[in-house]
Amino acid sequence: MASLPATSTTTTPTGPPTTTGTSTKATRLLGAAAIVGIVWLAAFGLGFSPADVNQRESVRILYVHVPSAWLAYLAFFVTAVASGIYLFSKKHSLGWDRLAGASAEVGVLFMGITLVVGALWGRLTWGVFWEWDARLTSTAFMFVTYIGYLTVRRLGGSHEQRARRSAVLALLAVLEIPLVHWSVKLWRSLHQDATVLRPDGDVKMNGLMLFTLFVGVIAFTLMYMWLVIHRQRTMAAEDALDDAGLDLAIADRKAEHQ
Amino acid sequence: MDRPVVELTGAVAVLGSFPALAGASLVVQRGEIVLLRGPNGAGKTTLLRVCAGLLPLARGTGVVLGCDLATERDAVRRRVGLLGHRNGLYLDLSVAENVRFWGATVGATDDEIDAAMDRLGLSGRLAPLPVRRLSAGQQRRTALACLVARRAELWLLDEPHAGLDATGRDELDATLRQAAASGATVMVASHELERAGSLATRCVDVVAGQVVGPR
Amino acid sequence: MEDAGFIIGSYVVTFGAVGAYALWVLRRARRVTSRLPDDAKPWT
Amino acid sequence: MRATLRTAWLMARKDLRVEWRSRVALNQILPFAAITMVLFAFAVDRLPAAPGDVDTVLVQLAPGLASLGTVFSLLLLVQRTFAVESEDGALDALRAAGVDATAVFWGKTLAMWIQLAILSALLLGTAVVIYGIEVRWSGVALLVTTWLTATFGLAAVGTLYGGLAAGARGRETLLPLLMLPVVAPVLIGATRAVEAALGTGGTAIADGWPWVGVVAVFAVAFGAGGTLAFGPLIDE
Repeated sequence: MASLPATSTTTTPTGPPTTTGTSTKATRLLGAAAIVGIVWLAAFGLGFSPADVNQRESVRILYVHVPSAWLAYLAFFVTAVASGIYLFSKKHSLGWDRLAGASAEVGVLFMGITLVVGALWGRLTWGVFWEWDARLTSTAFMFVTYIGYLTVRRLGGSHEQRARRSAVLALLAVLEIPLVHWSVKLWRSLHQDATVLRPDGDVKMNGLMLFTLFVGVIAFTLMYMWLVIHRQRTMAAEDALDDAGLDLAIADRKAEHQ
Repeated sequence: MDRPVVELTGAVAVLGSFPALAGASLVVQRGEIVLLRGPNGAGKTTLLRVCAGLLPLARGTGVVLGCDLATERDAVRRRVGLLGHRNGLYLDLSVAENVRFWGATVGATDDEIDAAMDRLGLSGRLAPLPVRRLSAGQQRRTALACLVARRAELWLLDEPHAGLDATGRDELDATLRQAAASGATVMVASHELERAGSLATRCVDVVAGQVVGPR
Repeated sequence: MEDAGFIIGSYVVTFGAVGAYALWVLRRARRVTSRLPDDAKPWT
Repeated sequence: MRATLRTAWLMARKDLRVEWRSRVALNQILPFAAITMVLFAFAVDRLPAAPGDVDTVLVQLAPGLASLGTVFSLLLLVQRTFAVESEDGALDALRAAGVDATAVFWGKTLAMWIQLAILSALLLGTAVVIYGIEVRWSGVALLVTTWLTATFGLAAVGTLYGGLAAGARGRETLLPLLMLPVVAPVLIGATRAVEAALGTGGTAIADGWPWVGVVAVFAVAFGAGGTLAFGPLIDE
């Protein structure tokens, strides 16, 4: 994201496209803000904030790990809400479907990062890359569920079919995830091996550490919004290309018939 | 004359991003046997699937059996029988079991089901045989018997003569004439121009996703 | 800083992945919108 | 409502009759499930720690292995029942005839439930025999409740996702990807409940009932989820 494409914004009627890419003044501003947020987070997370009393330096990973997890949950929540709106609104506008798809894609990205970084953090604090902790297991489950969702989105068929199928699947995910989380939590409470190796994962954060975490959430939210806006516009452009292709094809077929 | 069974105006239907139907208009009255002629890929099959309420219209309007294709597609589906190259049968079940199953979906009585089997000449030794072991013609007749048992009012047949021998085709024509005579309406998409020509009350050409010739 | 490898590594993984995805989206956006007339782009 | 139930019962009877005629579940899926139980034994069994020690690895794992065997059988049953539907385009014909999707869902789920229940009963029976487990009478009520609830939940999920995958390209791999994560609550719940019923590893019967609750919630959730979602999922 270092250099955003400079594009002239003069628009001509349906002449040859003068603007390429999906950037506008607003997204460039948002992108810049996101970059500032990242630099700010890195500076505070790696530099200024103090080490934790018992976790020492590895708490710095949490400033990235926790926000990416929260934003992933937010992304999937947006997907579920957008899917619900698409299904139950009278207009069934495809914009909501594209928002659901874009948000799910960014959610899977963030969830993947959360799992990888979580493993790194687990290695430092728990000494193991993977721990059958209820939260971690549910996170992995959500990751797989939404990869399935993205697969279903690519199944083809008309835009409406894609939209309806994905929306129903997203709402089913809302049904599944609490169920799985609940049963995994019950399952884990059975085998709570309270070894000394496993201090409580949640560090008590205050002062500068809490502030850094807050910066992390802001940075990730800005990134999320920037990514979803661009991804959604790209999907809109792809759909428009299909539709434009449709008009061209109709014209061709009519011509072919004359 | 009561309302036409099928009224399509400027219908556009899309397969993926390809306009299989690009502005087709057509009117079909009750009791007609309409032949849809046209090269492969002209949109005959799509036209049938649109009339059957299966494929939504991307543009244009359509009314089938008094139901609007935009909002009442389920109502259309219940009263229309669409038969493509696949018969929609359960090959492990017998002829009688298939017809009884399809009749039961609309609550048909046993007499109706027996009548449907008789009409298609399936009441004899064929009835208990699993459909898997029947010839193409006998399977086609079983599928038609299921349409009759299901009280379909509009028959949409896609290449029904394909794969049938001479006797099979004659039986099929007889069945279609009988169906039309008893108040059903038939639309046939076919390549067999000379055979279907004699069967149809009207021929319509489908070219490049549009209907040409007498509306 | 102790365990620097893991800690800096997690930042690199995070922002590297986000950056890579962002570039992919921007490149794809440019490729798709280049063939699209302006009126089909509500954001312009 | 009554028409839907009638059509659902019609679909269930048809599915069971197709199975009765073709015997695929009986002749192919059941032997496969039995073989997997044997393979599990090869994979996990070690000689008992002390001679005469009854509580071998297999006895401890039996409930889990039976649940796994049931889930894999479910995969095969789902692929079989939707293969029957798409072989000659019957499912498309049903939808083209405006048959209510909810009726199709409940009919197929009921038939799937019956077949899966029989299959998993035989599986658990196999496990009891070849893994050498004594079933205590006090645990039978819990065992039967778990068995019926879990197989119903699995049947509902299998039918729902089977319908989604039926039309899709690459459906052989899509079905496991979509369905296996979802059955986790049943896999966990049913296994713990059966362990409690059999007294595996000393668990008391009372500990099993909360797990049956988990499985029951799952079954109800996917009964409702399927009723609403099946239609849109299999539609054109």
